[in-house]
Amino acid sequence: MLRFVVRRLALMVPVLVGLSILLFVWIRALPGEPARSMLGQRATPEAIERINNLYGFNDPVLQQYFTYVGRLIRGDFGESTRNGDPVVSTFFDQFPATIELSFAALLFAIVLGIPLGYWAGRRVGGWLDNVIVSTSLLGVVTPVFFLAILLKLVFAEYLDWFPTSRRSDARIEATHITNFYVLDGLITREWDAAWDAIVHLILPGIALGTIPLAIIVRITRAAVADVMGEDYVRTAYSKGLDPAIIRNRHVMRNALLPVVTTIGLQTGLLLSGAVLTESVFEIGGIGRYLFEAISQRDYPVLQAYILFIALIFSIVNLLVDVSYGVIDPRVRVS
Amino acid sequence: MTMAPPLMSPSDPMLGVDPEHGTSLWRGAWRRLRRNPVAILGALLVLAFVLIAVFASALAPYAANSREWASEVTLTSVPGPREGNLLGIDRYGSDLYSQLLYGARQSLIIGVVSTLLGLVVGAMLGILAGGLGAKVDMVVMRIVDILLSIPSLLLAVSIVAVLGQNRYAVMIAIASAQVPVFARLLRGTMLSQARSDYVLAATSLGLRRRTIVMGHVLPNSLGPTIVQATLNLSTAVIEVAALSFLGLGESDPAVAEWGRMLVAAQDRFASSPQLALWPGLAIAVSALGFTLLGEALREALDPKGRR
Amino acid sequence: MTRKTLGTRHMIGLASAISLVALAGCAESSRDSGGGGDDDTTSPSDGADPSAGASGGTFIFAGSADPVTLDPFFASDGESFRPARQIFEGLVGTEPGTADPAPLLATEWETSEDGLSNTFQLQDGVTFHDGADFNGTAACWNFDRWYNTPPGVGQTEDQAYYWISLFKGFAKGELTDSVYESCTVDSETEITVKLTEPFAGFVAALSLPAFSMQSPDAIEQYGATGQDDPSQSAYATEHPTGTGPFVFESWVKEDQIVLTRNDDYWGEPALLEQVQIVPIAEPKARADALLAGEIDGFDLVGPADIPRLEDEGYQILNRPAFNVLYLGFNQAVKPLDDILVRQAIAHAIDKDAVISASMPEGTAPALEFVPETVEGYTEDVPTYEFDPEKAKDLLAEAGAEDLELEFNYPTDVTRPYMPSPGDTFNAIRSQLEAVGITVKPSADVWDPDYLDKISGSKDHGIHLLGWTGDYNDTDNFLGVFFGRKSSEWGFDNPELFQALNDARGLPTVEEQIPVYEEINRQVMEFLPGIPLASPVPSLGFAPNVKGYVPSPVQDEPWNLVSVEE
Amino acid sequence: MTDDTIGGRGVNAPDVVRRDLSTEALLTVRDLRVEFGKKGQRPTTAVDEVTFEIRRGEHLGIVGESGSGKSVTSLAIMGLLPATGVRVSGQIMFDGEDLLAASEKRMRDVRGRDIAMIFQDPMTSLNPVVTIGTQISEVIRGHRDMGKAEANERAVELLRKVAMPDPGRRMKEYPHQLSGGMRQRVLIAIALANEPQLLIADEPTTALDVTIQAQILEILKQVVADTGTALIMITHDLGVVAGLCDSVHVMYQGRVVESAQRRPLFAEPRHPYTGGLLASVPRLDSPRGQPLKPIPGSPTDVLPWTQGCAFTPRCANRIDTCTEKTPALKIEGQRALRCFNPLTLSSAGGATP
Repeated sequence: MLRFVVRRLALMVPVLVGLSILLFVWIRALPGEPARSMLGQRATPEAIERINNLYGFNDPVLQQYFTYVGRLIRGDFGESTRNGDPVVSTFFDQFPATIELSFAALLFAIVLGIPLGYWAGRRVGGWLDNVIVSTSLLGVVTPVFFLAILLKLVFAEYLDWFPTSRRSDARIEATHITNFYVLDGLITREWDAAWDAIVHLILPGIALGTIPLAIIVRITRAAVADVMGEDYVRTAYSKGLDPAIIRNRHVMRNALLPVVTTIGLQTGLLLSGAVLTESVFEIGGIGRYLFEAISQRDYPVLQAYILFIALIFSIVNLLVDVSYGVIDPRVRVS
Repeated sequence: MTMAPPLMSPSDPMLGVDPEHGTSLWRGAWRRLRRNPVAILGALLVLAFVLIAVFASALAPYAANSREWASEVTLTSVPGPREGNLLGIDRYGSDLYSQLLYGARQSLIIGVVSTLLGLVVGAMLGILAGGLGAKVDMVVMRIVDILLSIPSLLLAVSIVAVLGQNRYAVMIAIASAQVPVFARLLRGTMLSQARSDYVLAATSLGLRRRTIVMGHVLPNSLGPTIVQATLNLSTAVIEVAALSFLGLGESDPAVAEWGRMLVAAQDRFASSPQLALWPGLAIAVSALGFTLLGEALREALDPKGRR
Repeated sequence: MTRKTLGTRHMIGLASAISLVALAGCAESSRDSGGGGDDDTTSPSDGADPSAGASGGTFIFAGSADPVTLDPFFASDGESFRPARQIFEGLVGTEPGTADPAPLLATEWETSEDGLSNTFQLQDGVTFHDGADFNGTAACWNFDRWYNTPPGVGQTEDQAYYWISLFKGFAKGELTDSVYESCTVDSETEITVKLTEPFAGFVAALSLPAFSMQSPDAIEQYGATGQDDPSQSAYATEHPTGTGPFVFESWVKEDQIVLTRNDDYWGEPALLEQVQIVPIAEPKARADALLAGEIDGFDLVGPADIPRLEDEGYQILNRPAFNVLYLGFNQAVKPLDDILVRQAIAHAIDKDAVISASMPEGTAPALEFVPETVEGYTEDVPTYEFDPEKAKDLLAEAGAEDLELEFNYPTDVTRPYMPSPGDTFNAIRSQLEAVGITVKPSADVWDPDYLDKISGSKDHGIHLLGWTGDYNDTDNFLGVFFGRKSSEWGFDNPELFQALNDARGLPTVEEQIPVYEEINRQVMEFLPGIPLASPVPSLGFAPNVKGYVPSPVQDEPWNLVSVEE
Repeated sequence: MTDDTIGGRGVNAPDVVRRDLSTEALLTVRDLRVEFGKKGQRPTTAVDEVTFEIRRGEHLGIVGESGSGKSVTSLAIMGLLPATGVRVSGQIMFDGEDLLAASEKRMRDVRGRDIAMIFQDPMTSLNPVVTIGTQISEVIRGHRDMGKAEANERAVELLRKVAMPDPGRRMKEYPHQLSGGMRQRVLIAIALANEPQLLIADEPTTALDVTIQAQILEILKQVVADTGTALIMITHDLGVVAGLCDSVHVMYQGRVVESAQRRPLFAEPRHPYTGGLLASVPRLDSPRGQPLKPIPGSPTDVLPWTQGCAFTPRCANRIDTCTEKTPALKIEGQRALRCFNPLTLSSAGGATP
């Protein structure tokens, strides 16, 4: 297992190096310059020139790349060109917001998706199956931001059940340690702050979680339908076991294999969705920040963030493979 | 001890190459499709969508992007449904109903072109990877890995940033997100087909690799590809809207494009919800059509529902 | 010559601005009550006694973005200045509700005849939040700090924008040709600032938050050293220390800034116990948050949200417009270099229709490239009435009947002067098409693509752009637009460039006014673009918020604001 | 144990005189009929008119090709047919109780405790992600109030009984670590875990290597004999039946075509299908060079039973009557036969088992 992990981590290196080169070239191929973006309407040709000289944007791309790599090796990811914030610290300021949101979305998708998928998959073609599958399809075809806006309109504005935006209520005093607001509330025992953070996560979590929910429902359904037809399930039934044992030990433990992979594959999807959800709900996470970084040519932020994301993506995939081994003994040995 | 009598069903895979495998697969799929209400609903939605897109100019009471009633639109109010304007006026002063119909055309064109583009490029990568041996496979798949590790929407955003705001940029941006999907799919099916018994049989018959790939492997990869393409059409329709939401897309704000109409209606959601609801519904329904059809196709082509 | 107040000419505009203020509690200028004996405070008759408002409580205000830095010297954006207005004060403030300079930490000032020397009398008994005294030494320390900003990122327009654009240079570095010469401490309550050349806008410029007085002790303790980015020092993110009515408490990035009442404030102490500033990017989301009771007020109300808020009994306050939106012509593109074509377009445009389609109610059409509240504004400029027939004739005369124009506009942005660019584009496009011009829409994301295309390339046709003034200075409008050859306008008019350059060098505002009026006439004759309107930016408040006084330059200290139970 | 009140419907209770336990029927299947079909569609009959009984300790063989309905019959006894799309009628009396009328909860008690089943494919019949130990002990603990440790001990003992090498270690292993023969031993251990009164073995050796088949059969024979369990052996392999069963039922297309004690059946098959099956089995005692005679055609060449004898299309003995009416199962002495034109002794490839 350890060797497997190490090997996989080693395989990540060429991908990340390749990505860093590709990114570097690609980002610099974007028309428009960071200097213009930094200065906005106040830009004069002289001011742009001075910024380009100061930040080295005028140097040959290759030289810029080596400077960049040189700084990377010293652990320096640079500063945002927009506000001068060190990229790493901004990332750790914002990443918790996105993680929290993605976690809420996944939680929603998993907690609801697996039972729904199980019920649908137990009797494929039954009315319950039809209801569940068509509802989940509706979730897939509704644009994320449209769903987010609708949810906000109905549940935050008309019904006033949930807050309209942001991560926390400014009126509630909260101490922030990790920037995971729910966690912070729990650590500091500021229960009202923790609850407030949870309440703020519900609508965005649902909006972002709907597509993963639909996907998890469909995968679980297919997997359960498959497993239900397996001989070992028949064996389990022939043993006269408790239905809960059959469901958990014999059906779900096998059906979970493809589901786990699917959940792992949601990372990219969640991040794309986070760009939109964070915009609608005014959450200061990396999704929206990255979008702004692209539109404003924030080279250091783009380079570092996309690398971080690729790294996280790879690590999640690795975790998926490892968890595969935990669930499936056949993988564990080979 | 006695031997078992040779009781073997004709469907038994051990019987080896089934010459009619391909055609019977499609015939069976067609039979299953015709009987599947989901497929019929999906097909009807798609058909309606395509017909509206093709005959938009005949169906719509007014010209596209006419902005005929622009003078009646203020920053805070938009005329609602009334005589002559079934659904009211859009925020740029055109007939909302007509704009919705013309919007189908935009969505269809963007969806089809971007999916075809993604398919062609993705297929080329996938065939390179799946058909040309381990080294090529390794390199191509690493590239695909890299593409996959960038969130697709951000990739699309950066492509529009390079190519500027126009229809073609949007198409290429959406296609780019589809390339890795198709590449993986084709590579996967090609590799699994390549290991299958009938290819083994064909190889043992001394057929050339290219003949096998072109004659056997590709046709058999077709099913999953068509399924994926149908599903991607629905993603494309939604993705156009997402790009519009981020302010990227057609240059003309008044143009009949659902995503754009939906996004433009956002700030008037409270006062004129119809401006957002109709295009939102149009996006969802057309995407639903493609999704239903794609899902039904998937089930028809692979009745066991395995992936 | 001592100038404490400006002429009464502004009272008309001012009164109209104030009359828009729906608040009951916008009383006298808070800051003057501590001393100085000014008698020209502008209190509307319906003003209630501010102290009648509830004392204490929290006020939550939403801006559109997180600040970049809390050290205002290294900032140039409104969102960074918003907390700075509460924490810091400069030598010079503004008359409430106007852009005109007024005493603040300096009680009075005197400018020498040659305009090169300015003497400021300082407010006595003022302390910084860290307990240090504000006096002549501290004031000059601040001037010296600005002038001695070390070379590096701190010397770019990205950070020390206002210093560079107004004072031109530093002690060391690439830019050494400075307008600033020295600051001398005459006494604990008097300083003299010497300039190297006349600068009529000097005193008005000091009302910019960038030139706020900051605590020397705090900066020496927490400020940046060496090559470090001064805008991100510990001082600029965790310890901003000024003399204002509120004391910095905490800043959680992308979430909230918390300020608490300065109980030792030298002026009228704040009614509020605490204020919070939170970023909410979308105008509609800010309105939603206000309606849901999550915030008490917010800046930059989207025009479409105004009826919704008013219907629910929320207050909309309008800032006196201090901006201008224009349709620019790129004369590098034929036939826009033909004055007849430009005039034809001017006649084709119905400004009132454009305003009703895309700007908040109460927005007046613009006659020229400066708003009414700025020096040098005159109604006596050439105008081009809406007349499509005349437009067609002019086009025919110019031989441009089949005119096809690229029309650039930005997406994904709202600016105070451009609340809804897509709608503005659409309205103008329709009008242009009505006179037979073919319009080719070209949209770009505002920053940097659009700005890049308009100001950085020749590749554009007619375009929407505008400007919000920083302080009351005509050069801050006309000079920015037409002070030099630029790819935005694509023309070379040395005469105009020279006139603007000369006007800027005049030692006093009085001398400048007639010159700028003449330049305004000249510009409208030349017609480099069409000034469209000065849209009024609005603020939204909960019904129980009292005492907020909008200012055209956003000089809005919150010490008199209260939130009733 | 009999309980007339439960199985009251249709059971000729007065006939059941309390006799010696060994001669009393443990399981009686009467007129079993299983139909598959979705709502609104015409159902297809998988099993029809199946009647047989088995006494305690008896070994009964059900023989037929795939699709003959023998597995459906066994699933019907276990109550494992899907709940929807299937209609089961007739009667399955087990120990005096009609299983078809029993609740699902009651059936759970019966399954694995009173009736156990061994399935055909040991490769797929074990859950790949659960240890062998758990898969055995869960059936013990599911039916008895037994602690984990005790159940594990019992599981090891069971593994030892089915001649599993190193049973202690196997407990912690997963199915993929075991060979096919070992897995089938595990399945036998599972089936016998609660010493059921009836064991149904559905083709238990078909999927195994020929060399292993004999071993497994031997183990099965052994443990069944040790526990006195009644056994229903379902197979297409007459060779398996020959070595194991007391009586044999031959099924074709869902119906029993011939039933008899083992010896008479092998010695004198009367139904042409039985004869065909026997002729297609290679035999050590047949003369050299004599070719095997497979049954012509395939099981898909059928006539619906409603229109005549389903075997007609493949039958060498067919006469016109065969396609005119449906043959009934007639009892002739010790034998039941469903044929209009049965084989005579001379024409049948009779044999001694």
